[in-house]
Amino acid sequence: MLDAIAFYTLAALILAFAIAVITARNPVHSVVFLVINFLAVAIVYIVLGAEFLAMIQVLVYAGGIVVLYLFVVMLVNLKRGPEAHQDPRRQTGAGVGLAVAVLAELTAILAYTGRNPLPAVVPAASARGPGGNTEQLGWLLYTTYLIPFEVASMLLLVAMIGAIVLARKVD
Amino acid sequence: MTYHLLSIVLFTPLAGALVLLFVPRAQVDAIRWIANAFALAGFVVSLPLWNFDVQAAQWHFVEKAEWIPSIGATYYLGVDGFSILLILLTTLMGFISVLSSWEAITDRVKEYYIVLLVLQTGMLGAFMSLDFLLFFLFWEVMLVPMYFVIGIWGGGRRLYSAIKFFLYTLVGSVVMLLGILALYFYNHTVTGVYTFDVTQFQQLAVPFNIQRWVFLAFFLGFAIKVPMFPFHTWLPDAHTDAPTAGSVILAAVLLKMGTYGFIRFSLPILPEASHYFVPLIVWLSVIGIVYGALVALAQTDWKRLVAYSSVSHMGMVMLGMFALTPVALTGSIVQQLNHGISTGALFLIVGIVYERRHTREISDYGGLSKVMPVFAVVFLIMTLSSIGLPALNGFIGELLILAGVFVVNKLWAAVAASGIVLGAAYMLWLYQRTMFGTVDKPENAKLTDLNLREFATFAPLIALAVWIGIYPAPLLRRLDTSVARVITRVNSVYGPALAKSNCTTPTAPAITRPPAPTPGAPSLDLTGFAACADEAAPKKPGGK
Amino acid sequence: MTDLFVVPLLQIVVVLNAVLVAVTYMVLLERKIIAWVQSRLGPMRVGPHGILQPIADALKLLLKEDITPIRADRWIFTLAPIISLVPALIAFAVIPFGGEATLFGHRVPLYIANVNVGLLYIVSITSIGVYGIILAGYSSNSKYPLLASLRASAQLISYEVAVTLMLVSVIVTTRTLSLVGIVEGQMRQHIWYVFIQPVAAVVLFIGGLAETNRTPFDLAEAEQELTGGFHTEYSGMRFAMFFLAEYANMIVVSAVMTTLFFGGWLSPFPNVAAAHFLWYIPGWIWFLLKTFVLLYVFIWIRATLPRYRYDQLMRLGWKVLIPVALVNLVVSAIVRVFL
Amino acid sequence: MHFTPITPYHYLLLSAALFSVGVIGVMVRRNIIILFMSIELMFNAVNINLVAFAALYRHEVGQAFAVFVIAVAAAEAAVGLGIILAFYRNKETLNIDEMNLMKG
Amino acid sequence: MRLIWLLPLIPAAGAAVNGLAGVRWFGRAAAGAVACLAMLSAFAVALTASIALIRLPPEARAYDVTLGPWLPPIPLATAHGIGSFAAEWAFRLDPLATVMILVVTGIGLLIHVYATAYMMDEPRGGYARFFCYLNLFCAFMLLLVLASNFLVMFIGWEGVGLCSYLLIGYWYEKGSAATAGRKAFITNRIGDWGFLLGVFGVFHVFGTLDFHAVAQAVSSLPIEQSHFGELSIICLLLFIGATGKSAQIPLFVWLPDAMEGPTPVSALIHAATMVTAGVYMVGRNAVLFQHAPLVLAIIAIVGTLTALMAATIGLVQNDIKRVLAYSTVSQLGYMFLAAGVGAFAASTFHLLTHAFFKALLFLGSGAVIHAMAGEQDMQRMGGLRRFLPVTFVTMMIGALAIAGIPPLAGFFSKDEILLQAFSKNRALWALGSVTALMTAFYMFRLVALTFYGVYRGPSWPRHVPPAVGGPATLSIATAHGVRHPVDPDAHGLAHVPQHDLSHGPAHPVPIGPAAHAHEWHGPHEAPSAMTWPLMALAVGAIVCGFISIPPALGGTNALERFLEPSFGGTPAAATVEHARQPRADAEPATADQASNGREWALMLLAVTLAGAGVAAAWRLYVTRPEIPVRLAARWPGLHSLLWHKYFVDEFYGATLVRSTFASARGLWTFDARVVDGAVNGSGWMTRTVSWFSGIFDRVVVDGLVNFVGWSADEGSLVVRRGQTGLLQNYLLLIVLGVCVFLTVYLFAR
Repeated sequence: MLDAIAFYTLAALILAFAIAVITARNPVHSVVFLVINFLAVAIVYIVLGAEFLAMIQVLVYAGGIVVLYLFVVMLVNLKRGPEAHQDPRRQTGAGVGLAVAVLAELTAILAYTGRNPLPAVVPAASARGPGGNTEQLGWLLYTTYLIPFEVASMLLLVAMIGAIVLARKVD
Repeated sequence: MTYHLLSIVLFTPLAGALVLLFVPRAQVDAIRWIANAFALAGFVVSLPLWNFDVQAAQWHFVEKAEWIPSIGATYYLGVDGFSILLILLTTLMGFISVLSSWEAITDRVKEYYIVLLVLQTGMLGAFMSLDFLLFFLFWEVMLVPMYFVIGIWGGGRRLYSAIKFFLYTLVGSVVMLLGILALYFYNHTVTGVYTFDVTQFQQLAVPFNIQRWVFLAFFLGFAIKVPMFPFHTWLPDAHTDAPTAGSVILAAVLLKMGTYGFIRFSLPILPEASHYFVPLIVWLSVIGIVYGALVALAQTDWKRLVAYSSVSHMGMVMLGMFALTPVALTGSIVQQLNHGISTGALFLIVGIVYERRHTREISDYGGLSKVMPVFAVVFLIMTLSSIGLPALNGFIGELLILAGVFVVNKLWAAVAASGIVLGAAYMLWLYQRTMFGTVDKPENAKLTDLNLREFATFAPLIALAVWIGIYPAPLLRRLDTSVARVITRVNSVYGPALAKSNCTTPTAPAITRPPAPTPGAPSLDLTGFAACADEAAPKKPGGK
Repeated sequence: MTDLFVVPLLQIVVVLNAVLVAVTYMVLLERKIIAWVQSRLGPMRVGPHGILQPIADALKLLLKEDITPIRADRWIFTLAPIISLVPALIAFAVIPFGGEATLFGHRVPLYIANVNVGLLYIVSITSIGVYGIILAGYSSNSKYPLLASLRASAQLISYEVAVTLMLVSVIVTTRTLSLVGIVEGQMRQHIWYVFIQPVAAVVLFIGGLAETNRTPFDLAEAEQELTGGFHTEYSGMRFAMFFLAEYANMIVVSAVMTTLFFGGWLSPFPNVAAAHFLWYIPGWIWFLLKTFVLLYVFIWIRATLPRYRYDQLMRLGWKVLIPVALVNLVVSAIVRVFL
Repeated sequence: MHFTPITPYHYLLLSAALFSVGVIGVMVRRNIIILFMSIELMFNAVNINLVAFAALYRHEVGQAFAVFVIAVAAAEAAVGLGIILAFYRNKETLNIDEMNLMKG
Repeated sequence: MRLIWLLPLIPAAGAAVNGLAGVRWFGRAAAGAVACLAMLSAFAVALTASIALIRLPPEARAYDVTLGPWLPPIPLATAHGIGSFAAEWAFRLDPLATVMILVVTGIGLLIHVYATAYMMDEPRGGYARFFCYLNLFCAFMLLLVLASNFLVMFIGWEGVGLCSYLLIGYWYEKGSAATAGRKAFITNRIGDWGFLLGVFGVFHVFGTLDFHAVAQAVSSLPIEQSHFGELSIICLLLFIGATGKSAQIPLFVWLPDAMEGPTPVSALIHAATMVTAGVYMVGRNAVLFQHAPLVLAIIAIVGTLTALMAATIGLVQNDIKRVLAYSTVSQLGYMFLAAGVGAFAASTFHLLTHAFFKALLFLGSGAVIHAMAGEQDMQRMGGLRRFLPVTFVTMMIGALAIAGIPPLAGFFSKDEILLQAFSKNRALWALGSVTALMTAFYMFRLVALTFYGVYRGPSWPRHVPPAVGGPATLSIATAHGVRHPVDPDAHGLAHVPQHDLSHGPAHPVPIGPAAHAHEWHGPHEAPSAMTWPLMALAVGAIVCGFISIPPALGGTNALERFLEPSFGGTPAAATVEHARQPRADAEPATADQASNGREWALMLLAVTLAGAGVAAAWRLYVTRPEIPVRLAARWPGLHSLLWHKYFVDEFYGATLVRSTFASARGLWTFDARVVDGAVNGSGWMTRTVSWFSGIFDRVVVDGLVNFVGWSADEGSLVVRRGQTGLLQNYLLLIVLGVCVFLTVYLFAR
């Protein structure tokens, strides 16, 4: 029962703040909502037994990436609102409609396949004992997925250099 | 073999080129330091190759990995004594040429060093490849950087020379590719396996009529690169117009590609055709020796003179190779190294004065001994090395070649030996015209002697020249198995003697049957071939 | 059920109150110590030797008018101090004040939670704190707070890199992320990790100074330049929250340092027989003592050192501490694997 | 009170919904920063999916992939925001509708 | 004796020290001391080794030392199956080598000492460089004589050639010196061509390159009496090498030019040691040559002709060193004559005595040149015997020795050669005797022109009162202006103060206090460092003949007996073999029989001829100096022929050199026009073809492509409306795609 309460509460929070992100007029507010959304997602991870990932979510996403967004929002001091100009060829309505249709279809598919019951989700942590799954995750990343891991690190390095080059003032 | 020495040697220069990509082009000194460091590192990592098992006849430091499985191409590296020496020569001359460019190149420095390092990898790869397609890849990889080196940093009619060099060599290599493909498909017909494995080709008994055509195809490719007599005209142009380092690399290493190809591919894979074409090649070589020397005598351009002397020397190398005796082949290989050392040094020498005076006309010099005494000594030593003075390296090669040729044909040896006389004539005359006499040009009076860096480029070459001249035994011992491998395959007379003296097991049976041109499809007697292959399979080195 | 809910709840209540009280007295302590350093007396009026001064201060702040600037972004203006304070407080959830103690017949752990990613938890939670500062600066809609907040957040992010990298090399030594596990590791090995990772301890301490905006890195609140920093526009309770957050953060840093490097609740000299009497002192007292010493150092430094210039600060962070951290990481890894 | 046990379907549904919200965000908004944030939402939707299955199969592969997703997201944010800043410096706008240099 | 391998190394070390450090840092004294010390220790080692060798019983007088491998063995076919081509760093000391090392180190030492004073005017670096070369030369020469196989010998062979090149071209700023050096080297190279081929032939026939092994192998082979077989070819090729090194016809042209080098060099290299290397080589392979009598005949003829021709040229030359050079060529011819008639011991004996007196003569001439401040033309000398008493006496001894006046050294050795020649072929003997006459003549012509008569040289400052002959000659001398009309570079302008300091007491001319430091003050005796070697050599030239007094004079032919083992058998046996040759003289001449009467007669004749030559020279150049001028005027053709050295240089220049250069230029043109032209022509062809195909390409092929492109362009105008540039519109399509896919998935599953 507890897990159900937790899930629904968190789901509600996540969706609510997600909608808040895309509807807020002030980008700073969007950012704040995004942070809260991410924190909620982090809690979902904990519920699902992925503590390490949760911490990474908070540390990297909430504490790192979104700060970057906040910085950019504050640096970009707009003279006129970004939403001021609208291209007449935009198909906003169709887009929303299609997105909703996709969601509906996904729901339908889930409902359709949901007839084959799956076992309830048990947090992996409880199965792994007190040590948690951080160690297992580490093993996985540094053995099986070593090369993807290195590639990802290289990607980050390149992105870092790229960001520096892009953001530098051209004299 | 978990010990990827060859790959390390091969890719160190390339790594340098990659690192250089990320250095800002304005930081010229940093670029130079990095390039020199990597070139030196390339030399240093190649040094362990020297200590290979001299007695063992198999390939050393073998590395094999899939490359293009669908056509049977592999990343197959392996070396024997012969290629190890050439690799060491390459890494050394590569470093020296990079070092020598410090002040000579001021334009597009970054690109220059990158191109030079890529070239280095190409040359090393060609010497290491045991896969024919891989070899061809590296062979072509060399071409492009050299083209840029001549075309961008050269002097005189550099574009003309660069294009000539490129097209001429390309024509040869395209024909060579046809030969490679012929072997490839023939091998598939016989064994049912698609492979470019050179060791496999070396065990193949190709019918004579195929051999003949494939030999001609290879001949065109390699002879242009050597270059042999009628195909040599790109060389003086390319040498003359290339920058110093380009000339050095060209003379010291690139020309060896052709001779390397003959020894590694033409002779062992196509033994009967090699026999068949001996008179043609020998006469071209002998003509080349005398012709190159005579034309060198007529030159007024210092660099062009050295270039024509290259033609003469390489004729000597080819002559030794196609005498098909162990002594001459050993001499031929030694002479390749010697040519790399002494002609490379001679081009460096021209580069030194060219950098100071910006002219290559011999008549613009004179009396330099007075103003540049150290330079004069270095030049003298290298001149003597080039004309084969005993107790210097050049003599060992020429002696072995002529001794090996003499037992085959006295006339060849007599004519070829006259090239030595002419060699002394043009080199000493050059030396006299530039170094002796009074300093009659005011520009020459102010010339500075070698600085430490320049001397450092020569020091190893002088040391090598003396060492090879006085105590060549370690060098020659390293060639025993390579020479035995080729000669047992191509000249059965020496089989027993070589087997006895070197304790080796030749990798392939000697072809003793007379050349039997059987037209039509090759025999598909796979059982017979399998037996042959079994016999030919490299055995454990249990000989000793 | 009691173990699951009641005990933690009690723990939370105790710890929170203790921390808040401690923070208030930290202020007093700081004022006193600085005064003594400067040959003054410090607060003397409220209570004997000013011992009740914190209470007076708290009452003053609570009763003061809470002003919201007119052009401010109201919601965020309110939210910012909360975002600052909350992470500082919940970070205490994983701090092990001691081992286990028997209390009313229950074996009660002297920590709220032994999370297996405890160290990571601390890092991530404190990284949230930066929002408080940025948002405070932004929402004040005023020049100085905005500049201060940008400075502060840049500083925090910069030093966070060095600190996190350094923590990684510490983890290489400890081989666990659990803070309790780290203390137990020091117990097993009979050595404080400060002796294994001295460089890390120093860098982490410097990073801690920077992350808490303390002298000599207190540029974000440089009165001379920015009239008080990002909380210029704040007053009353919301100002108090920033204040609390800063001091709470100091305590967190000290506590974490104690745990990582100074043996946490362990008594010193475990293998010196003559010092065995020290065992009779409970572990949590040891812990508080060590933390207090570190806090004293914080204040001491504030009383001693001048402020850095901004470019110096950045240079120190990026060009000194991060390379040092990287080298330390590599060395630690090599030592770990090969020795 | 009785709830059906929470199965992966629930998480999938949550994930789908979150993803759709992200898509709508991208569709509707014209501030490119908000667009980016919407994309981050979609990343999170994917991550929830991955973690849910990791919990289902009791194996950390899903989490490992989530780690990679986060890494990629970080790279994307860094480069993307860099581009935004560069663009803003030139055009003084963040409106996606004005970013049409490549249009046909 | 075990340390004979040190012999080449000691001078090599001296050369290394002077070459690496001396050129830059040593003063003159240090450089000279290093070089002389090296030679002194080499001489000591040589002496010790020789004494040790002589103490051994005659049949055991050979000692081999192998240092290590040089060329490791590699299989190679020979005439008798597959052999093994190899060479070792191996040395062999036997009687022949003993004689040679003593000559090289002993005379070398004296010349080194002499040179320390002679070269004093050189700049410091050049001085060290000179001694570096000189030491290096000795090292290579010792290597040559000690070698126990052909290849090691060849190293020395070419090495001495190199040093000769460097030393001739020592004054490299002088064009003629540099050219002479190059000429020497290249001419030698032509000889080396033959030598090298001969070496290969030796390997081909015998499968080894070791002298001893070859000698043993060859002694079992038949003598090629009448046919020109492979042994003969080998010997001929080797002899070609010897003609190059020892300046025989046709390769003698380089030696007179080599006189461009400093005089000590001429003495050491071009008189005493290097040029005898060819003789030595023939002697070293005596057994081999004895198996090729036809080649021996060629050698004898070539030797005789060379001797005669060089002597005739020497009759008319005026340059003091050139006369000596042609004399050297002539004497070398003698040695080959001896070798050619099988008298290897006699040839070696003459080599030894010649080394002494020719070195003496050259050094003496050096002293004269020194005294005349670089003047080499004898016509500008005269009457010098009073200025240079020591030089005069020693040179007179040398001249007497070379002329063959008993009991000086030349008499014995030359007489031995003529005796052996007489017993083989009277024609050779006759030509040899004529040569001996001419030798005596031109040597005393030299002495007369230099030391007698009136002083004809340039003047020197008047306030220095010349002791003798000065006033009489001054009027002649002034015509020549100042001091150095011939050789300004060598000595003149570099006449620096040290020169005066170096020879104070020996100076016969009193130097006035006002004498200008840079002025030359008349002919003067050389310093003691130069006169002492002269005296030592003079003693040698007197006594060294006594080591091999022929039996006819009551001696024992000690040297010949000592050398026997080196020439592979007893001289008697060799002589007998030769006696059986059809072309040889019918009368056998054995040592025992010693038809003393005939020998006495021959000696008397030789002495008479020598005396006649001396007398003629005396008459023509001392008492009646106007006769030679008249003779020259009477036979201008002959005089011109001799004066121009038979036009050999001109002939070579016009034929060989010119044709080589012409063919070089021709081939270059051929290369540029035809060979390269073909390449460029094919390039041009390709370009022409490609131009046409380019047109085709542009019009037809490209037109087609452009049409496709054009239609695509037009078509895209319609399609591109869809590309709004709005990101969301593209996304819309993606989502639409997802939607469609899901729909299909949902319903069509």
